[in-house]
Parts: sequence; structure tokens; C-alpha cells
Amino acid sequence: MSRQFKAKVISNTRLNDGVFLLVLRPLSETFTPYPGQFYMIGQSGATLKDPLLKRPFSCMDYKDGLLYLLIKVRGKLTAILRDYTAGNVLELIGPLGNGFPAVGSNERLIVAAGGIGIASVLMLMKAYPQAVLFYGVRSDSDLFVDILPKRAEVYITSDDGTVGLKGSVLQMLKQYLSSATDDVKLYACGPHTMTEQLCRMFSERGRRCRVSSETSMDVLPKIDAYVSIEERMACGVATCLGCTVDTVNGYRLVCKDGPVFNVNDVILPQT
Amino acid sequence: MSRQFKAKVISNTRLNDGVFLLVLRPLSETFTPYPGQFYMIGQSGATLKDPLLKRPFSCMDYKDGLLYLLIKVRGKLTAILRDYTAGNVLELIGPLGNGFPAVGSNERLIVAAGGIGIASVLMLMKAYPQAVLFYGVRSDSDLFVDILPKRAEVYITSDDGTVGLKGSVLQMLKQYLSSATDDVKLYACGPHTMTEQLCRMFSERGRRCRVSSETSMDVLPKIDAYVSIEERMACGVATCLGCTVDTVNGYRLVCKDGPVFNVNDVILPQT
Amino acid sequence: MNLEVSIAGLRLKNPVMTASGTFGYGLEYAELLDLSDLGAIIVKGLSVKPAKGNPPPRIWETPCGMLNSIGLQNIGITAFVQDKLPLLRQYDTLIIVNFFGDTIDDFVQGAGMLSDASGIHALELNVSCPNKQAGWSAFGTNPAILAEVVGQVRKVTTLPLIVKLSPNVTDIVEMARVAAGAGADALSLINTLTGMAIDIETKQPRLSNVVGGLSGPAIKPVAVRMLWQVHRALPSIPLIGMGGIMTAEDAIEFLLAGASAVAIGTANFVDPQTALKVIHGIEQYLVRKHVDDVNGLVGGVIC
Amino acid sequence: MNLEVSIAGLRLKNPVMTASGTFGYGLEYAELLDLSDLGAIIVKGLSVKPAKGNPPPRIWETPCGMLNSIGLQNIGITAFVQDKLPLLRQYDTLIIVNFFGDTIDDFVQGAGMLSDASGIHALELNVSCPNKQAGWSAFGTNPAILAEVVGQVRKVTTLPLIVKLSPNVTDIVEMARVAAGAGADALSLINTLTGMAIDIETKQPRLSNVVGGLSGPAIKPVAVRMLWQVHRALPSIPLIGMGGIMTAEDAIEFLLAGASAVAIGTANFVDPQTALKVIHGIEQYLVRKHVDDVNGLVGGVIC
Ligand SMILES: Cc1cc2nc3c(=O)[nH]c(=O)nc-3n(C[C@H](O)[C@H](O)[C@H](O)COP(=O)(O)OP(=O)(O)OC[C@H]3O[C@@H](n4cnc5c(N)ncnc54)[C@H](O)[C@@H]3O)c2cc1C
Ligand SMILES: Cc1cc2nc3c(=O)[nH]c(=O)nc-3n(C[C@H](O)[C@H](O)[C@H](O)COP(=O)(O)OP(=O)(O)OC[C@H]3O[C@@H](n4cnc5c(N)ncnc54)[C@H](O)[C@@H]3O)c2cc1C
Ligand SMILES: Cc1cc2nc3c(=O)[nH]c(=O)nc-3n(C[C@H](O)[C@H](O)[C@H](O)COP(=O)(O)O)c2cc1C
Ligand SMILES: Cc1cc2nc3c(=O)[nH]c(=O)nc-3n(C[C@H](O)[C@H](O)[C@H](O)COP(=O)(O)O)c2cc1C
Ligand code: FES
Ligand code: FES
Repeated sequence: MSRQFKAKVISNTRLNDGVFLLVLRPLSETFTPYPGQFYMIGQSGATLKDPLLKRPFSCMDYKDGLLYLLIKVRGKLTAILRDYTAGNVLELIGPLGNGFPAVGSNERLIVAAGGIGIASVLMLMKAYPQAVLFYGVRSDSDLFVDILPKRAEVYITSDDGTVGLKGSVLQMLKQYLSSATDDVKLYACGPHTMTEQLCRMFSERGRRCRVSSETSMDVLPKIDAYVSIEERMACGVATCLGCTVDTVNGYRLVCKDGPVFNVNDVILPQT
Repeated sequence: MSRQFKAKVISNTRLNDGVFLLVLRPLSETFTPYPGQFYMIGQSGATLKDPLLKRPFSCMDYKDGLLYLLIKVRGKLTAILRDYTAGNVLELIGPLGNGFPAVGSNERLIVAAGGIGIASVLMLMKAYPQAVLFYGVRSDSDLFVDILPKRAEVYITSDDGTVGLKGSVLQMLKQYLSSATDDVKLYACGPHTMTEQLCRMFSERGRRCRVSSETSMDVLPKIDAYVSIEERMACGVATCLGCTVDTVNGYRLVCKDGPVFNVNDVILPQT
Repeated sequence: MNLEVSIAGLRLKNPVMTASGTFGYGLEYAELLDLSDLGAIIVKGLSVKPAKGNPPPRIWETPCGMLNSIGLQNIGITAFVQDKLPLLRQYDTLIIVNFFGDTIDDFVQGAGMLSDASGIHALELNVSCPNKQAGWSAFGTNPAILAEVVGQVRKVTTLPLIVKLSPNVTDIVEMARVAAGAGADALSLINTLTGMAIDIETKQPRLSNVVGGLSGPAIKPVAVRMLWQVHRALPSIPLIGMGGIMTAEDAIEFLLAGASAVAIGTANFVDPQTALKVIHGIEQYLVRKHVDDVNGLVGGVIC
Repeated sequence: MNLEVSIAGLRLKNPVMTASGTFGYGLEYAELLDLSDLGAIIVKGLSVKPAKGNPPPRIWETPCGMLNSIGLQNIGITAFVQDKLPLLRQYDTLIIVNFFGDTIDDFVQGAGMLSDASGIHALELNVSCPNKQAGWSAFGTNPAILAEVVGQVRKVTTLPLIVKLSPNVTDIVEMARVAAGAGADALSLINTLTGMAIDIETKQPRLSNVVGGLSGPAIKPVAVRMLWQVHRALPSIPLIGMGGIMTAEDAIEFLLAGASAVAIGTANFVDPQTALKVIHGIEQYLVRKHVDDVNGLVGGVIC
């Protein structure tokens, strides 16, 4: 059993213009991934060198020995993967990273996903069927509900109002939480701006600094919040030291110490 | 009408382990190629940069607006093209180069092809149905007779004797010519070693230097011999000055002054 | 929207040129594109006497790049002025002539001959070819010799003088400073990095000249860095950026790093339309970014 | 068949190492491959005190290459010797420690500390990181300062001393000669070329440190060229070749150019098995070419 393996494409389904669902069958025995973990993925065969490095993708699901990836076209590799068809072979390293920490029995799990971030929280939703999901998308066509567990409690927002409530998923989440009473464990994954806002809203510091601010959450019971952070990666296994994130404990590596971090730990870059 | 155009793959037929027949439909109006001309061919879409440069391929045939290429896998680009299927799009520049000069009415056309060199002489065979073809291959599986004009007079040799006569195509050609009486125009295309030997056999200098040698052809009537020369190319249109071949008239460019050269002109590198 | 840029007193209708040695004498591509659309054409390096160049093989593709050891083969200044220039002049674009010599006297003589011809808009002094005989590279790598050759050439020509720098140096800023101090009106950078490849089957170098110049996307990060360093140190000298430009995005990187114009090299081989596509892409970028003058991009990197 | 090579008094079971900064402290890859199969492991650059490195973003992919500006983040020599070395020593491979300092005294102190530890087989002196503060690059680009740092370090260690050269110089042969003259037992080349990339959407550099080191296949032609130049000029000093090696074919190119051993860098990220595949591929090549000793390839290029 090795963390480095090849996998064959079983199917590739275009979900919208830019997003596709890739189902892979590992060609050798692999480790079972935890929710929040990821794989480094690259083309097979080292003869072509552009793109060169593997790229990180969350494990969206793992069942019956098949690996499910939800991928959005962003650049070189994702554009190539979009055109992959059954039979193409990929190289993977993983599962990697720490994933989401376990939810305590006395805690209520709330999940927030923005856009393609849904890929990284689905396994969690399946592991905790009572979890509530806040799912924000840009528009109707970016919403992928078919992949969600059937019985899940889901609140949807969209930027343009074409589906669910129009507006920010975090605003809706805040409203929901303002009426919550029990301890909450919050897991979130989404674009950089969402992660950032979330850290501001839910970190101790955030709360201290912004008691009066609109986005702070100073009225609530205990909220233990975690975010999945994206950073450029070369190795995925803590050897290149490329995927640094600044934390209250100094620089940490997204690939090894993350990708999931407690919002209290993360120091976001000033912009 | 432009010499630069895109073309769509209509079909790709694997002829043996390493050779495939690619049929392309140009997506815009193009010039009609002459026998012996070639195209610079590359992947479409400049986002991927490995392989970077276009590669030269002979026009094997051109009919009903379709372009036929016979390609042997050698390295990066040819390996990619092998996996192309109907619908893939390529970028081409061509037809380029000078092609084979016309055959005089009082001349007999004899064509010699070695291996994949058959690709560059097929149009010629079709233009001159009386031509005689000497076709040497390594082995049975390298012989592509289906693509040849039905009525052609063909003499076949193979290195291993699995098809035709066992031995060198040039030996057979020499034997044939030793009984020839009329003026002969000889066109040849094949691997470097064959081209070289051919130049030695049929050039004036070759004949002068090697009157007594086994490979010389000092007994014959007039033989006007031409070979198609391969050299690495970057541009195909005489701007990079990369595809130099040494001739009695100084350095010449394979892409512009060739690829077809009179054997009397070529100065082969000493090896 | 304004695409016009000025460099060394020249006004280019747009900031996109074709780099020397990758666009022949220009005319070879006239069938495939309208040369009048280009900001300028920099022709293949010329010398006083025609030059034969190096024996084949002369090119080899490397990962995302290519090595060449053409060795400055050219038809000579006289033939260029007689046979090519009159045809080139018919296009509405600027003609920049890249030239070189084997000795300082050669450089001076060449500059003089080119200055006497009519229809040449600027000279690009090539001191940075990695394919010449041993010792020649000193023109581009030894500051004192560089100063000497630029200074001597400066004396014999009133044409705008562009000096093309070699990247094969420890300190590109020093070389830029020397060239500017000796009279260069603008600088081109970069020429090729010296490289080598070996055929492990024959154990012979892939190029008969053993070493050659590495160009193409592979070298772009080095080119952008050098351009930025020179612009930061010498903001007042106009720079022509080149090295691996394949797309408008690449070209914009150079502009942001401090180039007033760019030149397309190896990409011409891959797609002769590259320069036109780059011009178009720059235009679209300006529209998208609500910038109405391309000069507004120059040196705009935030750091 | 013999794969064993000797460098600077070290005997490597095969000529394939992993390059500093691309293989962590070795242990990170122990799960994916048997470290005992490697000729040697060169660990991430260490300094006397732990170093934080540069702020993110630190990496950016370029055509057939990557830029990094890690900035020599490391846990410090003391922590390495205490926590990592005892584990690493359990593998049957040689441990080469790459190290650096901010001042010559730092270099000397680091060399001393490493020489006192047991289980380190050689030191690799890093004077060639493009990600340090301004001025630091002088260690790798100024011959006098290079001589000084190598000479001082030489005095305090009896371990084999490998000096890793920077490619960002005009004359690599001169730097090699200086390092050898000052006491280097072997030379590693090349480190990364200094490069830069700009995000045209934000107009910010892709790396927070602005410039970074370019590695990967893109730089291979430059690396092979420099290695060949140094080997030709100084045939008696053993060379460790690196820069863009992805396959056995690439490694063999370096051996033919004059390397006694090679190191795999960026390719480890792409495929952690690369070093093992390269060892195997070299073996197959030797069989195919009927060569029974890998040392028979070294410097075998015909030119
Ligand atoms: C832990 C982790 C999990 C991820 N999970 C998923 C997922 O499940 N589905 C999905 O679609 N995407 C996911 N991503 C993002 C994904 O890695 C990038 O979209 C991908 O690397 C882009 O590769 P490319 O070759 O297409 O783009 P490139 O051509 O490399 O670059 C295009 C753009 O993407 C950005 N980018 C490149 N590499 C990264 C990176 N490693 N992280 C973030 N941005 C990058 C660049 O800044 C650039 O602007 C994840 C990222 C991380 C770090
Ligand atoms: C005028 C001309 C017509 C040709 N016609 C045909 C044809 O009809 N069918 C066909 O299969 N091949 C033809 N070739 C050869 C073809 O160009 C090469 O096989 C092709 O360039 C290899 O590309 P690659 O990316 O697969 O190999 P690479 O990865 O580039 O290299 C693999 C090997 O091929 C050799 N090679 C690379 N480029 C060239 C080149 N331009 N010329 C010769 N050898 C090269 C290299 O030396 C190397 O050893 C022709 C070549 C020329 C010059
Ligand atoms: C085949 C070839 C020939 C070249 N000839 C010249 C030349 O004659 N004079 C010159 O100054 N530069 C010459 N160059 C360098 C280019 O003008 C350019 O500086 C370099 O290739 C980097 O740009 P690129 O990566 O876009 O090609 C040549 C480059 C190539 C690839
Ligand atoms: C992410 C990264 C970190 C590196 N860190 C170091 C280092 O700490 N010390 C050093 O001497 N070289 C370091 N290097 C340089 C490599 O050891 C090697 O010399 C260079 O990358 C060229 O080889 P490659 O192209 O195979 O990667 C680093 C390279 C990379 C890509
Ligand atoms: S990706 Fe290399 S250390 Fe995290
Ligand atoms: S291929 Fe460029 S000159 Fe012939």
C-alpha cells in the first residue's frame, strides 16, 4: 500500500462550463481518505513537462474503491483534465494533509462551502448526517446539489439570486447562528475572500477587535471554527516548504499542518 | 487563402506499432501541394509549450480537399499525434519547400523509398503512373502497400526477408539499373543512411571517386538523381536558418532550397 | 486608446516588434501577415561581409525552449541594403537592423554602412551571441570592452542606437549602465542564455557548435527578472523586452516589469501570427483594465 | 556492473543523490521509497539558528520549470542534529548536509557544529541562493568573497567539502577554479537561476520576495553547458551535476558532460520515485551500451 499510485479515469462528467466530476479507480491499493484530505495529481508519464508540477485537489468522495474529484478549470492542468476520458491514467500522491478534526458528541456541526469548496466538505457531510450545510454559489449553474447526501439540511445562497437566497452565504450563516444556543463546530471551505471573512468573523481576535462591527459574532455561544486554506504547492508532502501560511505559532505548511486550520491560528495577509 | 491554417482530424488509423495514417480536413482554403512538399505541424493552442516547435511532415497525399499524412512515432510530438482522434485540431504551415522537379518526357522515373520515406513519394507515384518503385522496409509489418496506386510497378526488399527480397533496396535498384538503357530520373526518400549511400552511388563525384567500388554506378546511362533530405527545422520558412545542408554551392536550407536536392549538389557530413 | 510608444526617438505604432534572427529579413513572413501591422521589425544580425554561420545541426528543442547555433549566418550589409531594404521599406513599419562585427573596427564599419543607407530607422548592436568563436563573448560580458564598442559605434552613427545585452553575466545592471553611459539610446534584453545538450546515443553534442543559445518560454523568468532589475536601476533608459514571449499576457509581464516595448522571438516559429495576436491581446487587456494608454503599463509592477 | 562512484573521498553506491531543498530532511519521503537505495541524500540548507524563510507566496510554476523563494527556511543545525540525524543515520546511504550563513563567521560556526556531529558524511556549502537579502549573493558571485568563505570553512572541517556554485555568473569556470583553489573537494552545479514572474491581474510579483530561483527542465541546457565548461577546464575536481534532471537520459547527459554524480531536484516533487527510476535507467543504459562501469561515462561527450 503506497500513498503514491496511478489511477484510471472511469468517467468524466461535465457539470457546467468550467466544472467536471472525475471518477478514478486507483490501480493499486491505497489508503482511505479522511474528510478534508487532498491528493496531489498530475499527468502520467514524465515525458511532457508542461504543466510540470502536480496540483492539489480535495477528495470529494471515496466509495466502493473509487475516488471522486470535483474540479474547476483554472489553468493548465485543469484544462487538460477536463478533456480526459475513460481510460486515461493519472498519477496521484495521497491522501495528504490533516483533514477536519473530529466533531465532539456535544457539538453541532455546521458546514459552509463556497463554490467549488463544496468538494472538500462533502465527505464530512456524509460522515455527520445531522450537519447543516450553508452553500453559496455565484449563480444557479454553479450549484451542484445532486452530489449532496439526500437528507441533508442545506441552505443555499447565490450572488445573483438565480437560486436560493440572494446574497452572501456568510450573512445567512451569521443570521442562523444568532439564534443558535448549543456549541457549534464550524467547518468551511471556499474562495480566498470567503475564508478571510470567515476568519475575521469567527476568530477570537476577530471577535475581540470587532465587538461593534457588523461582521463580528460576539453574541454567540462557543463556536469552534475551521477553514480549509489554499496555497500553491509543489510537493504536497512537506519537502518543498512552498505552501506556507502564517499562524500565531509561526509559519505552518498547508500540506502538512493543514489544509484545515483553526481560525484562531491563521494570520491572514494584509491586503 | 493562406499557407497557415488549422485542420481537423478526420481519422487516425494505426498501421503498425509506430506508424499511423492521419487524415486532415483543412478548416480554411489552402494551396494544393506538389509531390515532395511538406507541412510544419504543431498542436493547436499555444497554452502548452512542450513540445514547443512545429515539426515537418511530408504531404503523403492530397485529394478531395483532404490531407493525408503518414507518420512514424519518434519523440514528443509524434507520440501525441498518435493518440489524436477525429475532431482534434492541429495547426499547419504549408505546403512548403520545392518538391521534386518535373520529369522530362524522354526520361524514365524511378522512385526509391526506405521505410517511412514512402510518405514523401506517394504523390509522385500517382502523378507518374509509369514510375517504378523500389521500396525497402525493415520488416513485413513496416510495409504499407494498401496506400500505393493499384497498378504501380513495385519492387520490395526487407532487411529480415519477411517480405519481398531480403537485402538492401539500393542493391536491388542497382541491379535493375545495370540493365537499364534509357535516361533515368531517380527520386529517393528514406533514412539518413540510405540517402547517404544513394548520394555516394549516384553523384558524379561518387561515380568518379568510386569507379571500382562495389557501390558505384559507373556503367550506366544518364541518371539524374534527387534525394529528399531531413534536417531539424524550427520555422520551415527560411527565417530561423536552422535547417542547413552543405552543398557544392555553399550552405542551403532544406526548408526553402529543398527538401529535394540533386545528389550532385549535396555534400554529406563525414562520419 | 493609445498603443503608440516612443523609444530612443522612434515612434512605434504599437509596442510589439519581432526579434532579430527569428523573423528573417521580414519579407519571408510577408505572405502570412501584413508587416505594416508590426510596431517594428528587427532583422537578422548583419555583418560587413556575408557570413556562412556554423555547420549543421544548428538547432535542438529543449523543454519549453530551443537551442540554436546559427552562428550569425547572413547575407552581408551590402546585399541587405540592395536587395532587401527596398522591399522592406514599402511596409509601414519601422526597420531596425541588428548588426555585429568580429572586431571593433568591423562593428564601426558596419554601423557606418548602415547609417548611409536610407530607410533604416535604428540600429541594434549585437554584442551577445553565444555562437561565435571563443573570445567574441567579451563584447557582451566585459564591461570595458562593451563600453569601447558602444562608444566607437556611437561616434559613427546618428541613428538611434539600441544595445542588445547578454544575459550571461553576473550583473546585468552594470552592463546596462555601461552601455547607456557609452551612448546607447535604448537597450534590448535579453539575448539567449548559453546552453548545451548531448545526444546520449551518439555521445555527441546536439549542436555541431557544441554550445548554443537557449530561447523560448523556458527563459522568460530570467528575462523578466533582468528587465525589472535594469528598469529599477536605470528608469530613464527605454528597454525593449524579450525572452520567451508567446502571448499577450507574457508581453504585459515585460511591460509591467519596465519594458517600453517587447519583441517576439522563438514564438514566430511556433506561430507567425504571434506578434499580431500579442498586439490584439494587449489592446483587450487595456480595455478590460480601463487603461487608455499602453505607456501607462510600463514599469507598473507593484513591489 | 559497477555503479559505485567516489567523490571527494566518499564512496557512493550509485551516482544518484537528491538535491538540497527538494527532499526535505529525507525522512518525509521514507514512506514512499527506500532511502537506502539512494547514492546520497543532500538535506535542506541548514543554518546555525533556525530560519523562518520568506513570506508566502513562495512558489510559482513557469514553463517547464518553477520559481521558489523559500528563503532557506530551516529548523537550525542543532535541531537537525538532535531530531533528524539519528533517524536518517539508520538508512544505508550517505548524508550530505547543505548549509549556509549570513556572514562568514556564521558559515564557519555552522561548519564547525556540523563537523562535531556524527553521521554526516560531507558538507555542501551553499553560496548560491537567490532568495536571500541583497548583498548575500556576493558569496556566490564575487570570486574574492567566495575564496574567503570557502577558505575559512575549509579550516574548520575535515569532512569532505562540496561547494555549490551559482549559475548567475559571467564565468562559471572562474568561480569553480576559485572554489577548488580555496579547498573544495568537489563542486555541485548548478543552483537555481534568478527569475521573476508577474501576475498581470494584480500587477504584483508572483512571489512575495519578488525574485526567486528557477529550477526544473527549463534550466537543463544551461546546467549541462556549465558543467561541461567546468569539467573541461578543471578535469580533476569531481562534479555533482544538477538542474532539470527528470529522467535517466537527462542524468546521463550530465555524466557525459563530466559529472561524477548527479542530484535530482524539482523532479522529486513531480515524482518522488525519480531518483530510483534514474538509477535503474542508468543501469539499463550501461547494459545496452556494454559499459560495465558507470565511471566510464564521466566526461565521455565527444567534441
Ligand atoms: C488543499 C487544496 C485542495 C484543493 N481542492 C480543489 C478541488 O477539490 N477542486 C478544484 O477545482 N480545485 C481545488 N484546489 C485548487 C486547485 O489546486 C487549483 O485550481 C489548481 O492547482 C489549478 O491548476 P491549473 O494547472 O489548472 O492552474 P495553473 O495554470 O497552475 O494556474 C491558474 C491559476 O490557479 C492558481 N493556482 C495554481 N495552483 C494553485 C494551488 N495549488 N492552489 C490554489 N491556487 C492555485 C494560480 O494562482 C493561477 O492564478 C485545491 C487547492 C488546495 C491547496
Ligand atoms: C522535410 C521533412 C519531411 C518529413 N516527413 C515525415 C513524414 O512524412 N512522416 C514522418 O513520420 N516523419 C517525417 N519527417 C520526420 C519528422 O519531422 C520527425 O520524425 C519529427 O520531427 C519528430 O518529432 P517528435 O516530436 O516526435 O520527436 P522529437 O522528440 O523532436 O525528437 C525525436 C528524434 O527525432 C529527431 N528529429 C526531431 N526533429 C526532426 C526533424 N525536423 N527532422 C528529422 N529528425 C528530427 C531527433 O533528432 C530525435 O532524435 C520529416 C522530416 C522532414 C525534415
Ligand atoms: C534562431 C535564432 C536566431 C537568432 N539570431 C539572432 C541574431 O542574429 N541577433 C540577435 O541579436 N539575436 C538573435 N537571436 C536572439 C533573439 O533575437 C532573442 O533575443 C532571443 O531568442 C530571446 O527571445 P525569445 O525567447 O522570444 O526567442 C536569435 C534567436 C534565435 C532563436
Ligand atoms: C523548492 C526548492 C528549494 C531549494 N532549496 C535549496 C537549498 O536549501 N539549498 C541549496 O543549495 N539549493 C536549494 N535548491 C536548489 C536545488 O538543490 C537545485 O540545485 C536546483 O533546484 C536545480 O536542480 P533541479 O532543476 O533539478 O531542481 C532548492 C530548489 C528548490 C526547487
Ligand atoms: S507543498 Fe511542499 S511543503 Fe507543502
Ligand atoms: S526551418 Fe527555419 S530556415 Fe529552414
